[in-house]
Amino acid sequence: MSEIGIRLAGLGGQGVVLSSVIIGRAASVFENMEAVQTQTYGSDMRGGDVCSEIIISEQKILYPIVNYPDILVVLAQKAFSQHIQDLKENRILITDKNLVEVNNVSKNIKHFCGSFNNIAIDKFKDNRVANMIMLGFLIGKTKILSQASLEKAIVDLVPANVMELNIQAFYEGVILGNNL
Amino acid sequence: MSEIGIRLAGLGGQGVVLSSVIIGRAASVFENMEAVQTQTYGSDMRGGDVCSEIIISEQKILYPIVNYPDILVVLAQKAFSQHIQDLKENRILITDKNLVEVNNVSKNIKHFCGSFNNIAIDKFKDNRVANMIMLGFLIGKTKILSQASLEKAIVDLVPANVMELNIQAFYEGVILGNNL
Amino acid sequence: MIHIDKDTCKGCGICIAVCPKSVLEFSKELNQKGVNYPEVVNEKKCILCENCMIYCPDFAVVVKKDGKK
Amino acid sequence: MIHIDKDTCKGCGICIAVCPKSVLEFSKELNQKGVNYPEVVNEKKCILCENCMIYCPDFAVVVKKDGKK
Amino acid sequence: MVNPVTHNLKKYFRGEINYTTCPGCGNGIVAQAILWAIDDSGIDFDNYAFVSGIGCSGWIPSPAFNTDVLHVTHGRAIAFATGLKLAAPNMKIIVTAGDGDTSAIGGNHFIHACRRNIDLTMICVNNQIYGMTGGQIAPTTPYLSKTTTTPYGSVERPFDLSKIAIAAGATFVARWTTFQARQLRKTIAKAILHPGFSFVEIISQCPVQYGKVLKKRNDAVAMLMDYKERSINLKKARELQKSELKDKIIVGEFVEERNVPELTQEINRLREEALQKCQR
Amino acid sequence: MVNPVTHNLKKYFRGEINYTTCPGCGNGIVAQAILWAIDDSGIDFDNYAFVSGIGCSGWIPSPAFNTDVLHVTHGRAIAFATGLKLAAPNMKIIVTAGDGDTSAIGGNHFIHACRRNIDLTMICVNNQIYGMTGGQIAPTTPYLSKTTTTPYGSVERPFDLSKIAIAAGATFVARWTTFQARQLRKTIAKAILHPGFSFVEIISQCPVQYGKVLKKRNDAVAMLMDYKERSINLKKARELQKSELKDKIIVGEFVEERNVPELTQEINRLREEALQKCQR
Amino acid sequence: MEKNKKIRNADFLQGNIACAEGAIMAGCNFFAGYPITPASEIAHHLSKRMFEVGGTFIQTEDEIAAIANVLGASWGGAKAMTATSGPGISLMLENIGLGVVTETPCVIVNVQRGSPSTGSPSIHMQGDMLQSKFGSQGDYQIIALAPSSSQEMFDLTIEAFNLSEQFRTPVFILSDSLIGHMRERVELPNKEELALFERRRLKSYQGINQKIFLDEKVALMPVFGNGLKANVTGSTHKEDGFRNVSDPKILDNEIKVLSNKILKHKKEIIRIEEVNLEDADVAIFSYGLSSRAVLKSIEVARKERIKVGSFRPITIWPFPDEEIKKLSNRVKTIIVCENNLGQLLPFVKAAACENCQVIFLPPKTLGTLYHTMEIIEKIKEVV
Amino acid sequence: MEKNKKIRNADFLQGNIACAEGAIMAGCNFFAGYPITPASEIAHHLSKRMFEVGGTFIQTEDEIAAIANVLGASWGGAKAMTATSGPGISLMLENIGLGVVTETPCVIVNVQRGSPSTGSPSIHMQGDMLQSKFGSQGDYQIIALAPSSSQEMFDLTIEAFNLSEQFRTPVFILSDSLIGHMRERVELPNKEELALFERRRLKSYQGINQKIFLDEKVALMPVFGNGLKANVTGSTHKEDGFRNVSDPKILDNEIKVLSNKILKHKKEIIRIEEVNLEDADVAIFSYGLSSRAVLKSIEVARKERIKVGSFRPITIWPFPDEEIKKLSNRVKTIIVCENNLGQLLPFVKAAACENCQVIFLPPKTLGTLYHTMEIIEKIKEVV
Ligand SMILES: Cc1ncc(C[n+]2csc(CCOP(=O)(O)OP(=O)(O)O)c2C)c(N)n1
Ligand SMILES: Cc1ncc(C[n+]2csc(CCOP(=O)(O)OP(=O)(O)O)c2C)c(N)n1
Ligand code: SF4
Ligand code: SF4
Ligand code: SF4
Ligand code: SF4
Ligand code: SF4
Ligand code: SF4
Ligand SMILES: [Mg+2]
Ligand SMILES: [Mg+2]
Repeated sequence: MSEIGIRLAGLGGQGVVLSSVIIGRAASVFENMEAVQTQTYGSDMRGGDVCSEIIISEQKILYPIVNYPDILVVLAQKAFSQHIQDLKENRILITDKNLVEVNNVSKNIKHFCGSFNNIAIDKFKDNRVANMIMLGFLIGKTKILSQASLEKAIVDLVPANVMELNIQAFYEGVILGNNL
Repeated sequence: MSEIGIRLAGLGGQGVVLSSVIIGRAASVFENMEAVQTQTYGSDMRGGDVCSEIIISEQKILYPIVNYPDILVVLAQKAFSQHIQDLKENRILITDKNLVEVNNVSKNIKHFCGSFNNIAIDKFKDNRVANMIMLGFLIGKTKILSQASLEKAIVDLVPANVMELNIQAFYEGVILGNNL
Repeated sequence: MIHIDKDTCKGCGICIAVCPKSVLEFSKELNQKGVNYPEVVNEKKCILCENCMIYCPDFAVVVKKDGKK
Repeated sequence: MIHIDKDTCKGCGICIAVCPKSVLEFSKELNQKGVNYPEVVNEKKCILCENCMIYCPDFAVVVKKDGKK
Repeated sequence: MVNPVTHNLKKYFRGEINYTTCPGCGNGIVAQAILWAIDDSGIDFDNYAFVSGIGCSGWIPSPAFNTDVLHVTHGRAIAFATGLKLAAPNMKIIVTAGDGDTSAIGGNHFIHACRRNIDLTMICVNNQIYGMTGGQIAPTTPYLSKTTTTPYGSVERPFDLSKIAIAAGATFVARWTTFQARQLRKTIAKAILHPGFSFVEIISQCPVQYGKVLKKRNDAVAMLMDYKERSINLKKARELQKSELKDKIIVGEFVEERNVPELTQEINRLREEALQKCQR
Repeated sequence: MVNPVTHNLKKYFRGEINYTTCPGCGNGIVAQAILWAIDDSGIDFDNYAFVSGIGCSGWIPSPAFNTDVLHVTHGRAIAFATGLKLAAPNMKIIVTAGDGDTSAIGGNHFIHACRRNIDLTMICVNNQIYGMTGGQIAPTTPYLSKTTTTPYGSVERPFDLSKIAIAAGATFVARWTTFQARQLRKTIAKAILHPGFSFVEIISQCPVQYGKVLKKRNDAVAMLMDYKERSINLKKARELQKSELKDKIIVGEFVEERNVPELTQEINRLREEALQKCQR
Repeated sequence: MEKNKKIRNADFLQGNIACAEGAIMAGCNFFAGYPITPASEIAHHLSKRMFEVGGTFIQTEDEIAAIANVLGASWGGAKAMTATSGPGISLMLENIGLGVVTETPCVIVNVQRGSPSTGSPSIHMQGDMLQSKFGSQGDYQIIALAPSSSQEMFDLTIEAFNLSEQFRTPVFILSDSLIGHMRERVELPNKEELALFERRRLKSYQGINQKIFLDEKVALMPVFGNGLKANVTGSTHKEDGFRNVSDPKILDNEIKVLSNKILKHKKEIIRIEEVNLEDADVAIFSYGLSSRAVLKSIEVARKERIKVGSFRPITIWPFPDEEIKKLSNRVKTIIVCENNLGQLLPFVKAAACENCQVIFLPPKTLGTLYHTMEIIEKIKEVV
Repeated sequence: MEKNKKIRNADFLQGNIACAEGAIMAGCNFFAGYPITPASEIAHHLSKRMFEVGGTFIQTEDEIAAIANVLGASWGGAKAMTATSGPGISLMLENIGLGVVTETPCVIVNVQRGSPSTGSPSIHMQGDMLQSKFGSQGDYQIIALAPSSSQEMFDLTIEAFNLSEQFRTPVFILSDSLIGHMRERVELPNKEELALFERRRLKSYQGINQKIFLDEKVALMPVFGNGLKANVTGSTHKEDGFRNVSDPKILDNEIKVLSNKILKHKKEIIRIEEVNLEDADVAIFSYGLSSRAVLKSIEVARKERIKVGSFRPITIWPFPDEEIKKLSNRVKTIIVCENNLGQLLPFVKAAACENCQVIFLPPKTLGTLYHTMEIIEKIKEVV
């Protein structure tokens, strides 16, 4: 497998960075792959835009920045307009159905969406697990890494008291992704 | 006239630097010559050895250090042994008769000495004017600069309340130098 | 008169807490920043003490006494 | 016993000034450094108070009480 | 803008009022108090200059305030302001700095300004934490606090900044919390007119970084209410025992000395003396 | 050497006792007081380390004292000593610094050491001037003094260093002049044993540079006698009016607090906590 | 469920955390620092870890105190480190000089940020390359290493400690905000596998004139608290530590010996990574994160059969001028790529320009990584 | 008898005093400093003179405060200066960077001393040549002048003020302890004869987006107190002073424009003294006091008909690389003489080594002037 570049874009507080770190940890620690993650914040430090990029690969990764993502995950409207032009044909776009209105996207882009935020609130009574649902969805959909590795990474990176909740949310997402 | 390099060596408090500055000022301000003066202090800052060098010339002075003085003035025994080896043949050595014992000096060195310190105490009741007597002596002996210029420089550089005394001491030295 | 610049508001709730007369309450709606902002629910009770204004860290509240500017 | 290391002395005169019994006086001679140093002129009066020692900035004075070291 | 009514203080801003501070941050309350005090002073805003250090509180005037603003290196605001004041003695100069800015890296300039009694108005926003860099311990953070750099609890005792200012010679020293916004406004107005170095310390909520420490994250209201409860006026405090003052925040105007020579005036005197000597 | 009797303190020197200070300089008196105090302490000299700043008083231990001596940059002695103490908590560490070293360039480290209550013994030789660099004004030089850099008289008020130390939180604070050499010795002995930061300020004669200012150039005796006259013990001072204290030097032990946690011990506690948490 | 963190021999770590963990692995037991973006995470991590390993963490009042604490602790026997960014380094420079002349081992991490001045704290730049070598007054040598990945943040921190102990001198890590905040896979060795260089301590007091400084072969360090009567000063001094500030010969000796202590051991210190240089006509000189853009470009160019290779100094100081000279005999052109306006360029030129062409590829936009296309274009232009 | 001091148009002045008087002649009305050997005399003199000319003198709590005061005063409209030695410069570096990016005119005098670290305060050395250019974090340009006599201490201080105003930037004087303490004849011009460059001030407020920074042709300075609403920050900013710390393009622009502001005016800034170069085969590159030993040697060598000349950069920064390149086309060899271990050598090499040989004459004893014989020998070796 050659390099896969993923970009996750949203707002502060949506867990964008954590999600990417979970992917990185799953790949590098539990699947013995290479992985590199970087992030940028918006023009002022507080609140605002967040964008995190993660590359996973079986070879050594040289260039650490994702100029053109293979998978673009967008969780906020502003992020959509900022990043969509970097998504080339035949690549994957994942969005939150209720937070992002997708328009003017080339037909050759594979677009998937889920109501991550709504499910989080409705089913888990906690919108902070929306990112886990998204993550499960992404894995279910793309299978770039095994669910088991992701689960282990979540265990490592999420506080103990909310771990169960997060894992449930993750698998909720996986099912959603598998099925959709 | 080509460059004349003078080195004055003694102890802190003997007015070695002041004397050289007076020469420099006399030459550069009142005789429109070039002059450069430098000084070094002994191994620790307090008390101890002082050495001041002054070059006067009608041309621009390039090298500011006196490696081999034309005139060496020595006012302390330790200074004598430190500096005498830099005095080449046919150059002038001036010492205080009572403070410096001169020995092993080549015959071709022109050695003059005066009891600057004793005269200062005996005649002027103030050993701090010994340097003025020495200065007068040097000028009387070598005529490298005019007495008038020296006098003006002394006026400029000596506190007003002791100016008269210093000028008297200077001329005392001149007479001594002329006569000896 | 209490004027609230709802889109400047960051939803900290200070103005609501410092109002001695419970004139303000959080909105149900979110503003552009995605937070609940204060709404005047009981303007009559307002004694124009200006607390809501001077405590708002974002200058989002203006209290104007009638006639005066 | 008062011992004065005359060539270490810098001639500040402190020891002389702080001696309660005027045991010390400046020498007529100069030392190696060219200054007048204290001399014991009245040893009998000495009460071994050690002032001269503890105030000497140059450790040039030693007071030894007999017997003791 | 939805709201057609402009804020009375809008005229002091370089453009729209648009602080990028976190929700509920005390810096905005302090900003308002400063501007109200300036409004009260009747002195033209152009006569004011602001010098600010690095830290969230540095953003109070910079770039927001529509007059001369000098935003310098971390900890050095007072030192820059000193030079500025000496060169432009007719200006009213206000220094804004955080507690870290003032008393960690900038501690030396702080005590020396107090000593020199130079006519600057120092507004120190003491949120008891490093806000901008992510919640590290400050010299003002209470003993045993768990911050980003003291995960096992801080083992250093905090400074009492006003106390140091007094010991170092400041001639106007006051402390309020953001809860006393009205008194703060009055005190700042006084400080601006005080002919000498005035030090105004404001205990101010940082709901994000210090909120975390207090387990009141993002709860500005709780922090303000906490100030309300713990504040005690210095007159009242004088009557109490030390043990009764534990956890209290003593507020009020501590010192106001008017007959101490001010630096720029002293220097003016020197200039006149020197000139006279030269002419003689 | 002419004198066959060796000084009791000679054993503490790296070689001959040979200070290059000016005649009558107070630094030598301070040096003696320190060594007598160490002699009294009964603690092996090898257990002591000295850290000194740049300035004449830096030369008290460096290179003279025959134990570990670290002679660092101007103003930073306390900061180096802090690191040294943290790494070698069993050592007795004495910091020697001038008034400029301590309170001009080094003022920040000074107040923070007070706050941290780290077990260092700070000997500050306050000669009220920059000795080493040629008689410039120090933050301790009295108002209106004419120094090399204040030819028209100083226009800044001096620090009261002990007062600042107290305000910053030091748990042992004392001041003497060189005239009270005996009390100084006792105080230093106490300070060495004090479990926390101890600040000992010594008003000390610089007959050359400060002597010039006082028009008592090279007259160490006159300066000492002046100290004698002007010193007043703090107990007595408490009974007097402020006006009566003008020009007086208040001396004595101001503060001695023993129940404040000391930094290296606190850090030890953290280490144990951390270790336990890890093992759990 | 149990956390898996500790059982793995690999981890997914931010560069700053990898650096902190590298320090611990190297035996670092003292950290003093002052918070600053983008270096703060090193302090955050070590504020916990130091105590866990029985060490000391202190947040100082400023950066001047941080380096002073570090140097003081080193004399107290600690393996000591500080971490900051450019503004903090600027403040530390006076005492870094003292560290050099007192031959005090320590590690200084500079997570560079967009500069000059306060600049842009979170933007990647290689702006302080020369500051580390020339920032403090006077002539001195320093060792500086430039990592390009989380793995190297870990490995080179260990190396930095080893070199600092071996040569009794401060050693710099020149990282930047992108490396510092980037997360990558890091392989973690067992401590037993590592060859750590432990402090070469003086064992017993050797008399008043003991030689404890200024040995080109590195004098044994008289660590405080052992009765060694160390006589340490930042003033000009002799082998025994005694100050002499009036005789230029003493100064001359001090400077030259300290300089030779590093320069005569260049071979042991300098590490270079050479890729695809065997047959190359063009070499690209780059370091730190920039080199990864270069390597990527070379990968592409090689596919087009362009004979280009990479020369990456891992050691920036002492400067690998001899290695570059050798390189200059083999290639026709050296392209220098830096994320600055060409700080090392004159040094590369001075070393190479007698033998080959040296050109500079100025970054299109300072503060961002080169696009590979920019580099490839330049390569094509040259060949 | 009346003192003659003031009636003469020449004086016999210590370098430091000549510098102080030069400052006054240039209109300097603000001095902030902290005492340090061998620069203190400048402060001593100005502590009197400043008040006499209606200016301000302040002895600050440390060097950090000194430079901060100077920059603050400059924004207050003053022509401001500070003077220190290497240790003080090290402490000032962070704020010197701020001075550069906020485009604040001021003059910084470094009377260099024997270094590194505390070193030897009274020994002559040229140890801080690169510190002045590279000491603060980040990429920036600075102007630095190297006097070689009391006269030049006077003249170049005036020049430094002029350049600082013309280019709105800090300017260094790189003197040393020997020049600083040496006394020489100085000719004093009448103030009326001098062409002083006065501050180019913004006259009126131009609106929120007024261009007050980042103009390669130098923006007018919005001096405080004039209702100009200056918006000044050390963070990365745009022409109007507004901060933007997230967009690398803004950083890129700031760095490049500030750099070009100096580099594109090199011709106006750079001054070189060339002696006997017309027919020379060998050129000696030297600066500051060293150049006087070089000139003396050349005088001697010329008597022996050796074709040797002197190339002395009076301007050290911006570096006269084009001038050196031209020189390298004319001579066969350039001998570099510095009183350090070759700080400018790589820069000379980088500029010249494509065309001619560049060799370094290392000082026999650092901290003392070259003996003329040493130089003459080297010349003979080469020709
Ligand atoms: C020399 C230097 N060191 C460190 C920093 C990083 N820094 C920026 S703000 C700050 C502290 C902020 O705390 P405080 O002054 O209390 O201000 P707050 O953000 O809490 O208002 C630090 C350490 C810096 N910019 N410059
Ligand atoms: C960074 C730096 N700035 C300035 C100096 C010069 N300097 C050396 S000692 C000193 C002050 C001395 O005064 P003080 O600390 O009171 O000590 P004293 O000599 O009076 O004992 C100064 C300014 C220096 N060595 N380093
Ligand atoms: S002015 Fe006072 S009473 Fe009225 S809404 Fe505001 S806080 Fe409430
Ligand atoms: S105080 Fe201001 S920001 Fe906070 S809720 Fe009220 S209007 Fe909104
Ligand atoms: S011991 Fe006391 S009494 Fe005896 S000489 Fe000394 S000072 Fe005088
Ligand atoms: S106190 Fe010491 S130095 Fe002073 S005169 Fe007495 S013996 Fe000499
Ligand atoms: S971090 Fe704290 S101080 Fe800074 S803006 Fe946010 S709440 Fe305010
Ligand atoms: S200058 Fe003053 S403090 Fe320094 S050694 Fe001389 S007398 Fe002592
Ligand atoms: Mg704060
Ligand atoms: Mg002093």
